[in-house]
Amino acid sequence: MSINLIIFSGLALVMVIAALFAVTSSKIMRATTLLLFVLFGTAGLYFMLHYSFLGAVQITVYAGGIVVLLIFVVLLLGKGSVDVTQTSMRRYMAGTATALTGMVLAIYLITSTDFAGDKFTAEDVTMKELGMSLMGTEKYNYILPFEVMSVLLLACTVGAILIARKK
Amino acid sequence: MEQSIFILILPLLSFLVLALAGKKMPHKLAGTIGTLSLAATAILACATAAEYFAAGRNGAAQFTDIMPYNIAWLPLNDTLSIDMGILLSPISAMMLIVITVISLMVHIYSLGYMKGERGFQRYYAFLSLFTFSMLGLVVATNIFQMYIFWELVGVSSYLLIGFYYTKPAAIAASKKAFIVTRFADLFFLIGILIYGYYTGTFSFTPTETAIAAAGTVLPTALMLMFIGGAGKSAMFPLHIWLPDAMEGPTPVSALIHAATMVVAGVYLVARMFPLFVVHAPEVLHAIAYIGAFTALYAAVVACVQTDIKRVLAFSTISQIAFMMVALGVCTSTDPHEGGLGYMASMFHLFTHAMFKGLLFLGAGAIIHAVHSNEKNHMGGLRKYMPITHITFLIACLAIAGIPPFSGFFSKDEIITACYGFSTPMGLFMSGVAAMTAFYMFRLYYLIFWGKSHYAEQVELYKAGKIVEEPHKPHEAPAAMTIPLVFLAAVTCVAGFIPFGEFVSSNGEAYTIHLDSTIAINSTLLAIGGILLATVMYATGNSRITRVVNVVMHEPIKAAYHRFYLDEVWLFITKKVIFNCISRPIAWFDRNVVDASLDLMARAAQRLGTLVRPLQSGNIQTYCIYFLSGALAIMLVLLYIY
Amino acid sequence: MNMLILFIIIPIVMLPALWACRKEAQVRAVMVTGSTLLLLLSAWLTVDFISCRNAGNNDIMLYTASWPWYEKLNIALSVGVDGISVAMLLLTSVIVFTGVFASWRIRPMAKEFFLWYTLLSVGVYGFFVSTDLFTMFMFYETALIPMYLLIGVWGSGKKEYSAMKLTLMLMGGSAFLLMGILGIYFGSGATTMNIHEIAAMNNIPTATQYIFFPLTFIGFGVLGALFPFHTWSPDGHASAPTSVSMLHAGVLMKLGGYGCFRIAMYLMPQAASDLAWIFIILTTISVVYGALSAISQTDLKYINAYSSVSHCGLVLFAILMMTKTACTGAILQMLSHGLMTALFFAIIGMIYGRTHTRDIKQMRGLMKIMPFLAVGYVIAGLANLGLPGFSGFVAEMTVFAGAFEVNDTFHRTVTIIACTSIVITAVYILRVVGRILYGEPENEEHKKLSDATWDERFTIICLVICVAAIGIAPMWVSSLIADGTGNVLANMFP
Amino acid sequence: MTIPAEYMLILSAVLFFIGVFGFFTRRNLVSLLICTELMLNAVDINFAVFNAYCHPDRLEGYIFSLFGIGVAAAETAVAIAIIINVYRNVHSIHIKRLKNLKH
Repeated sequence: MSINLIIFSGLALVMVIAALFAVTSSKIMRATTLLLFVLFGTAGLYFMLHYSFLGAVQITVYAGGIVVLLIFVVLLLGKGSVDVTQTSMRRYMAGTATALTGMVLAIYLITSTDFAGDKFTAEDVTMKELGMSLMGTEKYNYILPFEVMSVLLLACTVGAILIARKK
Repeated sequence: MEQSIFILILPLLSFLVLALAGKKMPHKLAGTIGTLSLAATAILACATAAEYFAAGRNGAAQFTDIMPYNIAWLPLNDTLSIDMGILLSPISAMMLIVITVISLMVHIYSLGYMKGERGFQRYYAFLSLFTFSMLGLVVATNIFQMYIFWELVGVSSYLLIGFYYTKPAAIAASKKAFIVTRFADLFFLIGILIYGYYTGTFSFTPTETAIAAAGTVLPTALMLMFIGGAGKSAMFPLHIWLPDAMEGPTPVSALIHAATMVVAGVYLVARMFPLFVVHAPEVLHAIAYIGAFTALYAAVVACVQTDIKRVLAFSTISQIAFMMVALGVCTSTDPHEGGLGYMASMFHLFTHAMFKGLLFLGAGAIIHAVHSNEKNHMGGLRKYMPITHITFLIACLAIAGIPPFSGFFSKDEIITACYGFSTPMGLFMSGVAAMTAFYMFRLYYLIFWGKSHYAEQVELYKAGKIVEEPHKPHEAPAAMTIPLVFLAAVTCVAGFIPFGEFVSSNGEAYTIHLDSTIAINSTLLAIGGILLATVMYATGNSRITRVVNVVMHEPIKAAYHRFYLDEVWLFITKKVIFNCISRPIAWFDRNVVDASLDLMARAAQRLGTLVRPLQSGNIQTYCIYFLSGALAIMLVLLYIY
Repeated sequence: MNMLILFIIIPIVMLPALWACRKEAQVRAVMVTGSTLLLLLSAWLTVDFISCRNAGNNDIMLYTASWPWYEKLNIALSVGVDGISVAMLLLTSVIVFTGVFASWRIRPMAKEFFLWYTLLSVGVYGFFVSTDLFTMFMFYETALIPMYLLIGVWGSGKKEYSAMKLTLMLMGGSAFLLMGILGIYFGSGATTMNIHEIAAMNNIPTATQYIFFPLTFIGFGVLGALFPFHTWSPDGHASAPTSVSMLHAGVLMKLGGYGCFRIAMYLMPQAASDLAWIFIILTTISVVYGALSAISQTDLKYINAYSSVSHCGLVLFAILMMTKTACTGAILQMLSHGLMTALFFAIIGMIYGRTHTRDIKQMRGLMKIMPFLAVGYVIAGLANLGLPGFSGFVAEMTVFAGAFEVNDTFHRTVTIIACTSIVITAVYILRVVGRILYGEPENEEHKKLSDATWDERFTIICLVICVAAIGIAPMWVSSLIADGTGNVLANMFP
Repeated sequence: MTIPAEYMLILSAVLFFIGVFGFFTRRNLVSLLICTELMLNAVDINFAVFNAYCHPDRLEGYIFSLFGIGVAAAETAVAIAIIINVYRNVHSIHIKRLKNLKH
């Protein structure tokens, strides 16, 4: 058992347990905090893939931005944010059944499929390479999505302000 | 003959004017318009008839039919079309005179009778409409035109019977009259359709080939047509509407339900007479038997009625039946060889129109005077109403068949014709004629003789038994007496008209000659009937009457209720048709036909309710469905590949 | 410019005009102008058509034109008229025109009412001028849909139920119809949608006809109140507002008869002659059954609705007899029934607007209170029971005479059974007349009511004139129609 | 020694379906948002993994993950704005109360 596998197992365990508690906890604050663990775990995975920039973005945007926002809103809403009512048993069962079926199906598919190749090289993507790819205009360059993304973010900002604004 | 079109146009115009603008007119003006136009029509009709008869006979010494107008009104197919036109023939010329004269008299009479009535203008409008339709009926060039005007006559009769539309009895009577005759007309229509289909024409006189083509169907068609005629002419058992029709104003009864419309059936048979007598003699004889029975039945019922108009109504039924019998007993078109009945029937139609019109108008005058139809409110009126009394007496004598009044001559011809057919028929009709004399004089005595109801009332009033001062009967105004006198005069002299010269079964001149045996016999019988009536009723409540009333209690009661035919009619219409057919059908429609469709709708709705929870609006549920669906599809795909 | 297309354009132009209106007076002005134009147009069309015929133009259809629409499916907007369509267009114009006056004081939302009303008339006009299966169907649907809103919004009583029922049943009918139309189209080789071209080819296999003739006939028959698919009619008519009842019973139900004749019978003659007996039995039942049901109804509109079932049954009955006279009679009956029943519904609506009841047991002596309406009712009644001098008589007689031309026991028997309806009609008409118009007024409230207003009088007078005109001088309209029916039948049985 | 791609994918699948499960069963808008984040996160992992294991010479998956994170951020911002607004109007963020949009 290599060290990588051990780290991965540890991360996976933490993520799954945190995720499970996050979706079942009746306290939102707790759920949000647990979500943070999942997000960190994900960042860890990215690092393991040697996608360090992605991992960094994951931590800054998700952990630094989104979770903070969530916590902020949970605090803002106070009591209203408590999940008071219990879900009906039927829905619980249906949800579990569907999720489990889906999971089993997905795992079955993943294990039974032979992916095209296992060319993992453990090389970091350089910032220059990434920057060229994001800003380039040739094939496999993504200036247009990048710009669309920026517009989307702008729209979101404006929209969020507009929606949350007091009448 | 071209002027003949105005005979139709004038009454129609007068109807339109009165119907559209009548409401704004003063009564006098409306009455004048109606009467004047009718007077003009009468003059034209007489002139036309005179011209027609003056034009003389053709080479075969027969009057020919003249058709001054005939247009294709509604083409049906290549061969058949409904025509409209004017046909002049001896009988239509005769009918023109009868209708216009009686109608004119009724118009004049109504000026007095209907004075001040609400709806006076409407009344005159309807009268004009009726006259128009009746004239159209008699001048019809073909059977379908006749049917068209037949219906119009029916509706004007309906409107006039229901003239007092606030009176429930009048409403019921008008409805009944229309529906019963309409029912009969259904057969008439089917008869016409059969006739038209097989002979290829609606004409009264189809060609020999057409008749041959129709073959055995022709008698059926003619029988069906006769049923239509029986409805209008109140033959048993379709007569039930006529007595009730007396709910209309009395002049209307005189015009429509005594003199003109009710003889339409007779006229119809006479119109089709050549076909009947040659191709369907058995139908003709059936008509004779139906007529004979009706005559007897009506006479019996007339003997016990207390409402004077009803007595007259039943006497009308009886007299029309006489005409039918006269037509029915014909065996050939030759008046000398068994075709006498045709002439006799038409003659009787003519004289009957006059004296029955007179009787009704007289009755109207009486009702006008005493404000009641019931015999109990009359009696002893001869002192108060001399003119009415005399004219009424003349009419009674005429209808009873006492020479020299017109009824004697025509009825005598009928009875001669009956004897020519068979002796039992002759004897039977003589008997009915005697009954006629009896019930008419019963009526006469009850009205004009006996103890005065007014006098009784006055006594009671003086004794303080009744509060209201009785209304004194008075003679009718001039507008009413003039028609009475005129018609009485006609009744006196009409018997001497050489009627056979104008109308006979084959169009040739026929000289009326009285068979002295029959004449004397029937006169004696009539006098016998009158004497019996005198004994029983002249002095009011005689002993014989009382005895008869006691002995014959049950039959009299049955006859008074017209042998319960009206109850049967009511039972059939109200109970059977309404409750046993119409109601169940309506129920069936709502609860079976409609319900089955509703059931389908409800089933669809149920189905909708079943799947409705799927569409709860809950996004989470949708997500579950969505994912489950996607998973299911994936599983299926996995299973397949 | 084709004259016929104007029949579609004028109402379509009226729609935005109505939309733009702000005041009720403007709405009325638009409606009166538009419907008057249509009336004049159809009058002119009639005159022009007759003069064309007199000039010796013997084409089956006059004023034909065709604009391709969707060429892959051979769909075109083809128009053309023969005597039958001309008569129907005239009828439609009269009813639309008088309907405007009958709903002169409609409240609330007069503008919206007239918008739907005009849309409805677009459908009806379009249906009568088209000669293309698809466009006919399209216009047919256009005519049906507004009915739902017109009844559902402006109706009375159980209006939602009735509107839903009516729409569902008629839509069910059009589902059949659509199948029938597709069957005809593909059965004839899918080369054209034009009914005359299909008829001329006459190549639909008999087996196909056996399937699609009943479908098409029932599809149209639902609208023509064919037993047992007539039950929408009493409820629908009872709930509909006056002018909608008029238009619906007067014109829309005629779409059924017209379609049965023009599409079902014309295009599938073999099946029509072989299967006619089934439908003859159904229509005979309609005729007698409708009349008998009417006797025991107590709601004025129900009585008239059942009477319509009876009379429209007679239309289909006559069509199925397949003789020229009977078919002419059928079209005459459509014309006559359209006018009469519109008159009836107009008057009933006016009476209802005053007394707020249609129960005949609660009304009495209306003749004294509102003589004009009462006289109108009597006239309508007399016309309905087939009094000579009114259109009903002419139509019925032509139908019966035509039906009698078929010489076999079955046809004879059903004809005689159908004939009995004229007696039954008299019974229910006179029952109502005697019950509500005659007698002394009993209800104190009713005594205060007023007689007809000028617009109501105008409506009634217009319709009475039309009914009487056909009744008094039937030859011109009869020959106009006979021209069309003759051609159709000649094509069916060459 | 590298971890097999399958392990990573299985982990992401598990995370994803945990998110799905949560999305089905939670009744609170914020919780739902958290579940959505979980699912998005799982998707991002998949992109990255496929990129790394199948086409390490290209950057589609990488960039897509990057954008995915960006979109998630945007989505969260808007969602939270909506939640706040909803709360302000109905004083609850419980989805049972949020029925006004249906009609």
